Amino acid sequence: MNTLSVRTLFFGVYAELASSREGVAEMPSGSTVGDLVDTLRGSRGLDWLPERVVVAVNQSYAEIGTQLADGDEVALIPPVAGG
Amino acid sequence: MNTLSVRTLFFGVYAELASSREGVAEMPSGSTVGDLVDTLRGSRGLDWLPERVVVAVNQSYAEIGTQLADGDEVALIPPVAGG
Amino acid sequence: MTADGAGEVAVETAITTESLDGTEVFRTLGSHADGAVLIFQGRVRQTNEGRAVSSLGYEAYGEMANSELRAICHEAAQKFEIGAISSAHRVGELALGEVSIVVAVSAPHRDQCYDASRWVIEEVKARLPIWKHEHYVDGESHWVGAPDSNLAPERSSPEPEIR
Amino acid sequence: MTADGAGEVAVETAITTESLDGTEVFRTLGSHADGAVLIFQGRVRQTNEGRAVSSLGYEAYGEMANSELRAICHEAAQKFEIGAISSAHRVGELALGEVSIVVAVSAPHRDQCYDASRWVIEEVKARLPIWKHEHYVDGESHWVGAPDSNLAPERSSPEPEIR
Repeated sequence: MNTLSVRTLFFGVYAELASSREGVAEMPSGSTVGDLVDTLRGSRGLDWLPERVVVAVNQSYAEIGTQLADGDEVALIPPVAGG
Repeated sequence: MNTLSVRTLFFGVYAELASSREGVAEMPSGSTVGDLVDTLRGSRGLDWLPERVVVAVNQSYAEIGTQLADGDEVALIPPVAGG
Repeated sequence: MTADGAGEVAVETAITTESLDGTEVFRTLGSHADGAVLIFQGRVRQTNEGRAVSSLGYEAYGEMANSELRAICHEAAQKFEIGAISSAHRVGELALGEVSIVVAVSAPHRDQCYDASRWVIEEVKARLPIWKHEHYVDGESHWVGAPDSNLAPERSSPEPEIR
Repeated sequence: MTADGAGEVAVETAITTESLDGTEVFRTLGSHADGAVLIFQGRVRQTNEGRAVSSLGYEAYGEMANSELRAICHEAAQKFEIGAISSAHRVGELALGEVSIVVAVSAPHRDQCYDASRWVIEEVKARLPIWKHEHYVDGESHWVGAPDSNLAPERSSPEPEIR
């Protein structure tokens, strides 16, 4: 296939800023986490995303270069404040 | 008065070695903790007392040179093991 | 609760909406090989960075938060000589004084018990995907750690321009 | 319990024959100014220095032990930024797994909470006039820390000379 589809999740302040907790993004096959973040930042109006955004793929922290696969769950993780 | 009388207390292994938990010692006025310990060690058969014995007078740790007063409560403190 | 063993170390974790205090854990944690038990509670404080807090909301990325918490506990079990570890994080709305996190560790000796407990708390604060929404007595609210406080969208009103 | 204040720090101590666990303290310790609570339990371990322990007896110089414990807690209240401190030491005969000591500290921040808790335990072990009589599975017993183990009078039998 030429595209892949991932589920995007927003939490905390990101969910408020995005006015959304969840979405779906279609990306070209071979896209990385970084590609997805750039796409979200540019074309979806999420220009407030910080330069170094923390991302989890399928519930594990991922690098910006991690390749995405169709069906991945990609969460944008604002600065954590548990404890 | 020429003598003073103190109450002596023994705990833990000291009580077992002394076969006693409590006693009374008469000492010359002006005696120190060290004088009392020497007397106990020599004349009362408590020769097993270690060279540096820890002593509390009236429920506070005392120095070997602390002067005794009539009516003091003097406890011989074996190595502590609380906690 | 998610319970399993890391080697011989009993590990239990939870992300929960129910109130926490750790007292149940006190009675069941550890074995006769453990001479030390340490329970840490984090509680909602009435002030944070000088502002009067009225309550807190914790939001978690639930499944990931629990798997991270389990990973932290398993790592602690490998780094430290401990016998058992149990940790739970509360989510939802919490009033002042309520317990947000419990970290309970038992170990043969106290040194390792303190070190493991301390390490787990620091890892939790660095890694657990949980976010804290502070509500202030003055009516404002704020996502703690949000990259720029101007981004916080729930300011109830702009600062008054005229006094 | 002996309760009083060190400045604004609530201090409670006890030397007690009753069983301890610290769970009551968890519910009452600290104020809304304290974001961290730490409870340390010392428990009777099944082994000590390689010997299998069957039970322990703790003997205290009762009045002095409590006044020393209070002194330690008050010193902790001066050395560390804490909100409240409560400590109790058990005396009498204890079975394996029973709690011998509880040290509970609350503080605005966790650093001071851990540091104070740790400091109190070390001071207790160094200063509290309490003695521990260990009973071993092999029938012997020993006062822990007795200056020379040959002095321990309760050895049930001499070492066998011939095998």
